[in-house]
Amino acid sequence: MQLVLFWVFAALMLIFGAAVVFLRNPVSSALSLVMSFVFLAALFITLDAFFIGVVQVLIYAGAVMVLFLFIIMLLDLRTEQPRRVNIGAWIGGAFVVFGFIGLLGKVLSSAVPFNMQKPPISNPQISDVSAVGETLFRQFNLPFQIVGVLLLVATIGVVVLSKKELK
Amino acid sequence: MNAATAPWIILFTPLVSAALILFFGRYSRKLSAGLAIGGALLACALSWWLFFQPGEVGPNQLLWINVPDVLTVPLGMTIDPLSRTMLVVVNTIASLVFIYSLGYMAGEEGYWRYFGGLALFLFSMLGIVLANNFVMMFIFWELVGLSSYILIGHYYSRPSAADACKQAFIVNRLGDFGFMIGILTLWFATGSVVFGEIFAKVPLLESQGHYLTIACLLIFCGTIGKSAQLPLHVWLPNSMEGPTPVSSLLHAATMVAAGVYMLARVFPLLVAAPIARDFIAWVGALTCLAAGLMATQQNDIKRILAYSTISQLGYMVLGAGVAPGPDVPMFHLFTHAFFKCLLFLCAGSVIVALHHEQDIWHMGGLKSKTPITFACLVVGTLALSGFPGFSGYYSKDLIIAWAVIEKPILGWIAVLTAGLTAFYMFRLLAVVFLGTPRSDHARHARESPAVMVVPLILLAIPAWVAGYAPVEGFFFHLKEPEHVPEILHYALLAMFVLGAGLAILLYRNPAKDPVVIPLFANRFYIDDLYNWIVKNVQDSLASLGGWADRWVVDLFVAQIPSRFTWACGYILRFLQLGNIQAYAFFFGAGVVGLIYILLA
Amino acid sequence: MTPTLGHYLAVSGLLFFIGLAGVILRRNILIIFMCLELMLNAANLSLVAFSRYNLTLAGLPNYNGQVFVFFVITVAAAEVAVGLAIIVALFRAKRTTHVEDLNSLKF
Amino acid sequence: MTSVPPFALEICIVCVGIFLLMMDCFTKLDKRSIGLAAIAGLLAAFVLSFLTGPMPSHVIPPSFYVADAPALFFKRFVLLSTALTIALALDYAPIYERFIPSASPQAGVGEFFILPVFTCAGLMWMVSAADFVMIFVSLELVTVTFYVLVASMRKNTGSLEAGVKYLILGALSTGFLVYGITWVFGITGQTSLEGIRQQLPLLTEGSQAAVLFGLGLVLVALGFKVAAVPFQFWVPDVYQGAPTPITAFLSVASKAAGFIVLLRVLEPFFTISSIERKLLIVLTLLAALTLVYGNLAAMPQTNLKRLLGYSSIAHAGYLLIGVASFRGGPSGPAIGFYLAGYFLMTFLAFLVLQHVAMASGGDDISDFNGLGSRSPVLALGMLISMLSLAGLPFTVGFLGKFLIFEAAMRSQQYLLVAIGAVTVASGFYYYLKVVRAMYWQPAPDGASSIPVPGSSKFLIGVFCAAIILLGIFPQPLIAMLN
Amino acid sequence: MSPLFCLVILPIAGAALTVAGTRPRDTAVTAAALNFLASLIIFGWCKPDAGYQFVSSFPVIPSLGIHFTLGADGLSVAILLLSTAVTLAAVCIARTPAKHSNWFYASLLLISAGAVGAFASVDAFFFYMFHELALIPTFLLIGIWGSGDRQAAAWKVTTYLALGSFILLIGLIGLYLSLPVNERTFDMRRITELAASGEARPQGSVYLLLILGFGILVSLFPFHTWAPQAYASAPAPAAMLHAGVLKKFGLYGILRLVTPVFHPDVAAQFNTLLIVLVLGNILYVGLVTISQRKLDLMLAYASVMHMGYIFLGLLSWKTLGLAGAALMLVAHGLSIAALFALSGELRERTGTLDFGELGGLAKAMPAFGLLFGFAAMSAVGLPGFANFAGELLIFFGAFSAGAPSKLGLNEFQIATVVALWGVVISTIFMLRSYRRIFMGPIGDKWKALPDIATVPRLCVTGLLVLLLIAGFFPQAVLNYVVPALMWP
Repeated sequence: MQLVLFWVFAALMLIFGAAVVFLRNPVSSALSLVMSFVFLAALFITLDAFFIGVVQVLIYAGAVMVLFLFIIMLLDLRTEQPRRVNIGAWIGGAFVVFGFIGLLGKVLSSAVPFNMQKPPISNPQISDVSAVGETLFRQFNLPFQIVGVLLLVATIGVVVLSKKELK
Repeated sequence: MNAATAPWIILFTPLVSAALILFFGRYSRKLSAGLAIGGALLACALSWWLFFQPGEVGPNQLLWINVPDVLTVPLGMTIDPLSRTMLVVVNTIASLVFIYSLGYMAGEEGYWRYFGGLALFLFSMLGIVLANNFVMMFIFWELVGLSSYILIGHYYSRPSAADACKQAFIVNRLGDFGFMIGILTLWFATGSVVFGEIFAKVPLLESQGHYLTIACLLIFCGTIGKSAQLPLHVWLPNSMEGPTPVSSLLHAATMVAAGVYMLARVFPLLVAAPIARDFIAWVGALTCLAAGLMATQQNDIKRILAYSTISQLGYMVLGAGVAPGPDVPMFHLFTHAFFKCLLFLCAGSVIVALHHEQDIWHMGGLKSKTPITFACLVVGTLALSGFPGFSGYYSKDLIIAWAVIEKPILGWIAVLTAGLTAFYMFRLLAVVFLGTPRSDHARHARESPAVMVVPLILLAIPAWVAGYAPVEGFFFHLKEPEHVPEILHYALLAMFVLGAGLAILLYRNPAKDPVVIPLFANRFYIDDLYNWIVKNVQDSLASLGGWADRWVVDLFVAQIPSRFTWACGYILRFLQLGNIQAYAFFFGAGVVGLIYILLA
Repeated sequence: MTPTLGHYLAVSGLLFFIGLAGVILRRNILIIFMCLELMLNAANLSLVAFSRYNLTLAGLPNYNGQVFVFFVITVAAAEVAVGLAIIVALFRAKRTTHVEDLNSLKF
Repeated sequence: MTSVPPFALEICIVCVGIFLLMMDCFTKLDKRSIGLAAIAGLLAAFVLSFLTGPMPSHVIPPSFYVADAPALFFKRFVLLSTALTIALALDYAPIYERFIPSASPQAGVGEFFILPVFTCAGLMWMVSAADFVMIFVSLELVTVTFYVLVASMRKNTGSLEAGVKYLILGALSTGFLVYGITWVFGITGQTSLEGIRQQLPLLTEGSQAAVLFGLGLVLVALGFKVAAVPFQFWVPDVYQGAPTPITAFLSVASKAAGFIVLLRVLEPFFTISSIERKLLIVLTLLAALTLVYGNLAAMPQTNLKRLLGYSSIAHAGYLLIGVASFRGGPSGPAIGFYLAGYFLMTFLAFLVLQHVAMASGGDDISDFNGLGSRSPVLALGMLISMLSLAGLPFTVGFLGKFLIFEAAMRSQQYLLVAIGAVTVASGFYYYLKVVRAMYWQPAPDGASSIPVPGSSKFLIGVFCAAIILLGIFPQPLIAMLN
Repeated sequence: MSPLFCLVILPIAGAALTVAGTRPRDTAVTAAALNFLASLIIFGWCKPDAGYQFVSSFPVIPSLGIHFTLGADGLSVAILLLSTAVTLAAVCIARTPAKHSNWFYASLLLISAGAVGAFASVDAFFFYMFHELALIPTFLLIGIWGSGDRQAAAWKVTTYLALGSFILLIGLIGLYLSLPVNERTFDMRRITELAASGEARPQGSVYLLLILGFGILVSLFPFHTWAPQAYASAPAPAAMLHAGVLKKFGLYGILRLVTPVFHPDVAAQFNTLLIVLVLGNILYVGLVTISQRKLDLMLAYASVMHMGYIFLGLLSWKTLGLAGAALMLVAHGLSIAALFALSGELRERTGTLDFGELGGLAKAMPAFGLLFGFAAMSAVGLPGFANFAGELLIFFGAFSAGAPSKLGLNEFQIATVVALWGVVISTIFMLRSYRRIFMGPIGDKWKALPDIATVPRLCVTGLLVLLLIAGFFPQAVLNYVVPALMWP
């Protein structure tokens, strides 16, 4: 059952992911991206990472994608005109991607634990939200603070970069 | 002053004169001449004084270079009969020539240069005479070359003089090349450069096969260059571009004889190397003959004498090759110095009388116009031709006699050359002094001033009498050869009569040379061969080298690497396409490559 | 049957490569940016899979990995914000979002 | 004597940043005073850094944050370079202002002074980071601020283009970094470097390969940061397009932080001989490529800013020689010294470049023609900077190279030494091109002398003196690094 | 504080002052003159057989064994005297250029400072550093005030020398690393001691690196092509300083860091190769010199050629050869400086150095011709000049070097014979040039040339007098030099 679900979600995620790359219309790409992320969130949930799954949907599908769409609308981007196919880019891209796949395949096949079945969690009652929270606020407190600064900087940056007329 | 310090004063007086002339001579002609002549006279007086000091003079040296245990080069004096005699000869003749120069050079520019050069020459020549070791001798050997260069190039504005002085120096250096190797080989075997110490090790050297022979031959190279032996004789005739007194002093009487003096100095080595001596004798005899042949067809009065000098030097070298002791060639050197100097000064007198005309075919009939010069020239000619009773007769016949005994072929070559000598000298005499004048200058010639004539007369006396037994006994201890074939004396006399008669007959009064032998006139084409080699071999090689330095060496060690680097950079920068996708691709490719290597 | 760790990693790897391919192939900066998000999320999937499969000694998932995912998402969001701002500024200045129009700086 | 905990420095800097933001927002002060305040704050923190005590371990676990001597050294390094960046920016402000769409004079300039302060905080965290999460987060803080700074001259298409290029490639490298960290974490179960060090010896061969895969990706990301070939492509373009002070900042502080992180990350992996062997190959290759590419491609350049970009790659190459020379003993001090020297000479170069560019309107090498007579001070500064970059003795650049090559010889990295020798010679060529322009070439017609403010003269003097003094008496700096 | 410090600091201070804006020529001449005086005093003060004197040391990087150590023994003071003398002559002879005159004099002084500092250093690291100090002044001098194809020449010499000295640096590091770990130092005294006691055994590769590095700096064939171009283009004082003084750095370095340090067997492996290169210098470059048609190029090639002799002396590994090399090093410095000074003067006067255009100049400029003749004769190696004594010792040293060979002559002896032929070659080109420039009929346009002015005349005379003194009394120099070569 889990395997079936996994395959379904994974396949859809990859298909939508591929769609991002192959669709010409930016809006379709953006929407495919959302869909891909939704199925990614589903995969997270199959891995018992409920909190991350939820966050994924909230942040990506909810915030980031809206942002993307806003920008697409704002810039009034049309369907990309099919320019001449850049054969070099395609060959190069294929070379890089397949090279990479080969390497990853090698790692996957050579490394032992990859055929490992999912081990049962010793105490399924523990809420992963609280566990993640514990880890985040206790152990990873400093990075958390830094991320705060990062967000502040990003905010300033966005203002600096996109305000029409700085006052 | 004692016998130990005198040679130092003799040696350095001319140097001091030269230095003073260099600094102050420009301001006064009299000062230049005075300094040079004064120095020469002082040296002359001292050498006569030294000549009469009896006995051996002990170690008498300074250390010039001293690297302990490895090399010691002293500046030391050898005072022995050989050097005493030579000192006297050199200084006496030099003094006379210096004085003669006063007249000859009157009115010439570069007075200080001339007298400075003469003083420097005297210094160098005395250094050779006095040296007690090879390196010191080599030093002065080279300095003699320098002074010769300066003096030959006195009329440097004349291209021929400028070329001649250059050639003289370079050819001498060629000889020195071998000389230096010879010194090195001797030092390598004996660990010393001092004559006495090397002679003491002759037995050791003899035991090493041909080592000594080779060393002697290399040393002999110095003589070949300095004494203008075949095949390095070419510079001497050209050196006649210098003022005539220079030719007489350097290129006839003293400097060129240095090579013979050196052979005499190293005689103990030569004695131990018979093969080398044979070679030396052969070179001497061949030079003697060849130069005599060349002399018969020359038209420049000084060149005739120059070839005659070469020929006589050949005799001396032959003497060094065949005689049992160094005194035999030295005796000829001694007499030759006087009569050849005399001849040159006579020639100079003629040249001055004819307003610097040197072609004998523009002369003629001078007998009555310059009688003293004519008389002196006759004395010189007879001495040179070996006419009995004149000095040359004694010294030359001695060498020929030894040669006939030791190496009959060479001996008879020498006899033949004696005839040639008579021929070309009488040719000169006849063309210049007999017959009728062939040019205006010759018609209006007058005898030279006293300052020139007096030295002529003074030199004529030793030229005549220097060979007489008392004089000879005073300076030398000669060993007369035994078992000389009777026929030799008659042969020599016959050769003289034949040569002189033929010359008078042929040249009594022709307008131009009745005998034309291009081979002799062109000096066996040896000069042309050298010119060809210099032009086509050396200069072509040099041009090739110059080309290669730029287009091969520089190309490979500088141009190509730098251009290649630059080109690589130029190409590499085009990877920076400016296109994000390209960058992303390169980035990805880099990642793949990096991981691939990591996992490999 | 449950999916193994290998499955997850392979899928995540594929997603990563899809993203990478998009970056190399697409010309629209916005899309390239989306593809970059794909790559980040692919990494996230691996992270979560690793954290789930390599339990801690206590038998719980390794929450460090999930926390890292959290950070990645946050940082990605910030990056998207700034990136989109730059793209907007670019569009305002040059009226284009095509990478090929950005080639004044080269060689 | 009371001492402050090391982490207080970053807190301090963030506070300064926030304070400056408030100042910018709520006061009508001249914006220059913001810049001056920022410099004051940074210098105060710099002074404070000499009062730091040992790290109290109960606040932040040492597996996250280390405050050892190199970390402290680089914190100071970063603080000073940020202060200098802002000093440069103060001079650059008039140009900057022209290229931002501002409604009122000086609007938007404040952020130009404030953002580097936050970058500085990120860099300081970066040099102390001992955990992949820390590394990731602090590195992103730095990168994101740089995106903004590089692209901030919005009316200048060059700046925007540079910003976009930096953004896309930076994000791409972030993707690789995350993916790489994922794998390292996945195999070892650890994010802290200390934890990874403990786990590494326990790995099977297969999982070692997986760790290497991850490590390789992390290397890629760090290679991007330090401009190692083939991840350097952004460098020339971004350097050329970005505002000059930011270029200087990028080339100095960002690179330095990248290198210390690189050293920290690699260090645990060197303990495993099989991994070490492979890393050696990869690092050697990276160093060789970087040296060759940076030096050679710099030779035909005509734009000085771009040239300095390539030069930055070239210097990354020399630094990578140091990184690859770990076998003969620690090469960290050599790298640290080199970076310190690089800091001095690069800032000096940009300082002069900025003045010349502002006066002549371009930053081509030909704009330096006749500088020797137009402004002897600037020319002297540039001369010393170029000589030091080229590695001439009696400059700090030479000693840096010497130490690096000494380390390389000690580690028997003969290939790199050989390549280094050749590239040093080519380095002479392109650095001297600038010298040639300044002294050989005549000034263009009508070029007037360039006025230099007193503060810049002072800075040039200080830098020249420091370059030469440290080139003769490097001991204080070396002592600080050991 | 060592008195040598003042020797090093004077030209640097002078340079700083000229750049700062004092009257450049006066400052430079004063600094050079003071320095010459100082070195004279030090020369008199030095006790030749007492090893290094005036030593003062300041730790620079103690952890790496680098100290700023100044010190001098007989060899150093002799070369220091050469350097300051040539500097004084060069600065005096220089003509103040219109452009950047302060930089011009500062560059000259900096070259001198580099050379002096190198020769006064006991620490190999600073020895190296000081030499490099001169690189950029050379670049500027040739590039700004040079003649002919100055730009190409400046680039070439700079990159070439940069490369060469970098190879040298690597060699030095290799030498340093070949010392025992806890004894690593750049102190030349200590390195020599360690090598003598057998504790340090530097390898052939290090030897090759050092020889190659030093060799490039002294224009060893085939790495000589930078030199002719550079010297031909450089302004006369720069050529004097570079060819006369700075180039001696490489040879001095070999005397200090190679011959006392490496075991003869290590060196012997490369003898054949190096001898071939040296003969390339003497024979091949000699031939190339003959083919030159311009005085400056000819002199430049001649100086390259003469490096071959010195190298031969060094390779002989014999006290005699080394002493000869040291003597020749001083002599060549003086004579080539005099020659370049005169050729520079000639260029100033006539505007050309082409043999084809010149001729008979001795008529118009007798003193000039005389001085040139003297200098040319010294370069030819005529007795009386120190060059002769140097060459002589080199020949003796080389002839006795190497292992005995079955063929009768070993490679060194063959090399000596060939090198002696080089003497003939150098005679040919020197006399040819003298013939073409000063002899023969004088051209109309040269008839009014004024003779050499007083200052250059005095400068060149001074150099020649030094040459003559050393030539007449070579033992005076050898007394200084030889103890320094007698390493333990």
